[in-house]
Amino acid sequence: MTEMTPAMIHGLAGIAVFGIGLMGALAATDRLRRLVALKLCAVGAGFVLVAAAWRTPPAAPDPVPHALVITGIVVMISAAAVALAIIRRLHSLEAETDE
Amino acid sequence: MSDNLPDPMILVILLPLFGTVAAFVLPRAAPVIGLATLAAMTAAVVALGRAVAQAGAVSLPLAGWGAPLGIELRADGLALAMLALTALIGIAVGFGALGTFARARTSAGDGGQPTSRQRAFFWPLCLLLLTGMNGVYLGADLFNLYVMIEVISLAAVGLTVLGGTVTALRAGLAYMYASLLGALMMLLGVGFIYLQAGRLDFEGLAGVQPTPALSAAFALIFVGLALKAALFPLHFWLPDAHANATAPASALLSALVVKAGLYILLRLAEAGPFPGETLLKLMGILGTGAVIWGGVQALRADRLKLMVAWSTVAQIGLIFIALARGGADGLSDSWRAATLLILAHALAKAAMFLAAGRIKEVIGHDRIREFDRSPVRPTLAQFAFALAAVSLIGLPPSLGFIGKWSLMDGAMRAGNWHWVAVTMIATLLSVAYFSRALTGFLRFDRVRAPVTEHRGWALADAPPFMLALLAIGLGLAAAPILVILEFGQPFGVSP
Amino acid sequence: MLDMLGIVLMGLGTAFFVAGTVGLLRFPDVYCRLHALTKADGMGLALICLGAACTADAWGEAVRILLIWVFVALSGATAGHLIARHARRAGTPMQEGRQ
Amino acid sequence: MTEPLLVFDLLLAGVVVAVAALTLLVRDAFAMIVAFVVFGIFVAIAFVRLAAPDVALAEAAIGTGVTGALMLRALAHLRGGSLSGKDPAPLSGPTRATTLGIDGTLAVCVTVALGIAFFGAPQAGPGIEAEVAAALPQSGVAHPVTAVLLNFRSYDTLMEIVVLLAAVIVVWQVDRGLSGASDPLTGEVYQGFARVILPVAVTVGGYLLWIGAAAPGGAFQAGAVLAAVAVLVLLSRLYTPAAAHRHLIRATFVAGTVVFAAVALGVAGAGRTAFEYPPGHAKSLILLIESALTISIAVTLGALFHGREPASPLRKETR
Repeated sequence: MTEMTPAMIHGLAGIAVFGIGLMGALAATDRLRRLVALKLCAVGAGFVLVAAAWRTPPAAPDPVPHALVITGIVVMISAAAVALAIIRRLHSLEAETDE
Repeated sequence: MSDNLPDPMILVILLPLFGTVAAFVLPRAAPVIGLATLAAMTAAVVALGRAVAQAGAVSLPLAGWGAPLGIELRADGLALAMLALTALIGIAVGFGALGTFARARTSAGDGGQPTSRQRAFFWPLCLLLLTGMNGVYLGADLFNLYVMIEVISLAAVGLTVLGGTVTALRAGLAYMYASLLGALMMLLGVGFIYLQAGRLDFEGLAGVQPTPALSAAFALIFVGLALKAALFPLHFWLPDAHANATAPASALLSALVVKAGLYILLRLAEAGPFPGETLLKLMGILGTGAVIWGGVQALRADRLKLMVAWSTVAQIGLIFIALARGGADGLSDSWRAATLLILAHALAKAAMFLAAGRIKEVIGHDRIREFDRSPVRPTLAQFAFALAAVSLIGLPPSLGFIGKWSLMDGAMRAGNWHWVAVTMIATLLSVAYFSRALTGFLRFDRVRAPVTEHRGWALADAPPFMLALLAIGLGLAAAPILVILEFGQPFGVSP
Repeated sequence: MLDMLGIVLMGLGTAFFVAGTVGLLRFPDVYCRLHALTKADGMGLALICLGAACTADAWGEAVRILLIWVFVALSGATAGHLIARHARRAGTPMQEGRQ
Repeated sequence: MTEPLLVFDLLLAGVVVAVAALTLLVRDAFAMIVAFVVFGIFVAIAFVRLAAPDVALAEAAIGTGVTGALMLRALAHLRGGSLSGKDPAPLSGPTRATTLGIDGTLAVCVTVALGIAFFGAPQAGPGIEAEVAAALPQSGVAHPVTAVLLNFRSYDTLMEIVVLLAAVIVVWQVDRGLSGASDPLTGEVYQGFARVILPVAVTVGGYLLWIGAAAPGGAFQAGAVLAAVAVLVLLSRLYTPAAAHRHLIRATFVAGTVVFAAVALGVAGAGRTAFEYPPGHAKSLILLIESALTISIAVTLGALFHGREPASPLRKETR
């Protein structure tokens, strides 16, 4: 039987968050909500990496996954910014054509 | 190699990066910077090619640490062929873009961007795309590949929405979301691999025992990359995105970007316990679906660019069938057929999109039904389109023919006759949809006004024509290409 | 001794937080809720920070904890003001009988 | 492992999952973004529990703070300049129950399968912390995460900053600000707050950058704090981007990439590969790169918040 460790608990929570994000990404009709759902997926993936880095104290955690997650966070905000810019621009154009 | 110059492997990646920066900071000089960068990058590819021809597979431990602590770059024949292809297409599309963005067109009232703006932003994005593509070819670390495909996808989204119209923006956003979901699946897969193996370099994957976590990782990465490579039924984003982008952007997207996902799958198959026979069978079935669905949709498409985009879906399916054709033998031989098809498709499709762009520019529309009513004939572009179609259909001696032949030959030898049948169906369908456009080019009887032969040839006609000639002509050079692919023996010694 | 004081202060601070939360849940309109939240949390945080500073091992640590209090108080007050101001401009109604 | 902490972990994980679900379930888009920010804070706490303070800092500052600000900004645009009010009608009609059912089943199946796979994976399993620890003395910095980011896997980090550069290029290309929404209104109190907090935030940013060599912190966290400064400055109108500054701003965007890539190529030769710092110079080179990165990150994130490229008001965009 695997022991209950913080890594196990939060790792499973991360997978649940990824699942929720996946659901949202598939089902959301609204552009902004779909983006938030994708961000949830990213956080879920980050959880799995951080959980992979965890070591039973007093051992220090593996720093490599931490660095990877930081990279992932920056990549995700870049993607989010692009998506938001397209959403804004589309909204302006669609508002113009409606008038 | 001289001791003072950095290794060509890192130059191949960083040169287009410096080009991106320069073209972004100095928008007015962007075309000059872009072409100069392409020339320098090609020189680096040639230098790398010399090294690979001498030493077989070469690798470069960045920052001097080596895997698994650091990141290594690795080049062999397969990577070299893709790098050369990318440089070639980059140059052709670059010259094509000179023509496309030269005229100060007044854009339609649907929010389209002025041409000068398109030109200023095309070059940084194009060079950035090449940075990412080259990084993918040389990457040997899973997380690094994730970052690279994100570089590619942001640049690709930027190119998709370059036209600035509502349709392009909608298609771009759908593409962005699909691509992001694919990348995040890959990221989670990377997390699972780290959990199981504790390292991310390809060499480290070789010895890992298959476990549920590893299966989950490969499943996630496969689905994510299939989404990026637009494998049926995950192709939903592709037709709109590729059909609504400006011509040079479409050429890059269709010829190169979808290949990034395919290439990573190939590399994974080379490195680790992936894919199993079941997954190969699944790839074949999905590929068959893509061939049929893509073919039918291409038959129904009313616009030329949409038809070409749907044909990409079908051709991607064919490449997956090429991977699946060996059955129990895995990819030990199939990778050659798949690579040949990748090369053939890239050349022909880039030619085709550039030609389609020229046709639309000259005639003023790209509705397939009305081609035969136009009094204007963009002859050279139509000829290039036809040549590219010949290669995609797979008539000898084109490169497409060699690829398809290699596919069917291997399938027959493995006794998998059903893949031969599917390839035949694919060929018939492609004949059917391409002939819709080609007959339109050839009929003159429905034109009411006197036919104008053409409005003089432009520089922009040359790139699609050259690419189409290569798509045909390289079929004659298939033997040297296969020799290049064998450098460094990807997938081990051939059986 | 100092530790005991710290624990008592933190307990008191927690009580303020509970009061603030109850106010947030029970009060009728935006302005009242803001009032409860900013007042009670401001006091609660001050007490908790003071308590934590008492239990700190070194002077530097205590100073840092107090700095945290200063910044949170500053930003909390500003955020409260901005929310109220925005609600007022957006025309959010007040509860009957209050001015 | 003590029991109370385990209970805390279970509670925290439950809250994280619940708030994630809430984020997608609330109807109002503003409430969704607020829930998302709350979610981010809880995630940051969970990361701290997993002994990942660097990740927690980055998630709170960049993944939640700046991302939340970007989303609010976009929402204000969609709602015509104000955060309150109705959303535009959804693009397609309400999702049909069958679609929802299929999507839901798919998501649940994937999640359960992944959960089982995760449960069977080795815990506290293999990693390369031993290699990191062995190489740390030669890396030039004492903090392992910074060593990984700026020495061992510096190539990844260069490409990460390239992704950020790609984002700002695409945003400037897309966002032409034809009908730009006005900035959210701020008052005198806010102005005063901005004046007080600006120098402090700049100091904190510098501190985070400096401390990154030895303790949690570094270029990305510092950049995010300075980006918050940029957002403050933009919102309080202490600085309005002017068309004349375009070239300077572009140069700042690329500074991080250029310095990093130039150092990477410059150190190559004499038996060293690209990115391999000469012995003895590692620390100063890393600090140089990190400073450039911090400035680029801060300005880029600020520009992503601002949106369109500053244009001269006289020359109207021809459409």
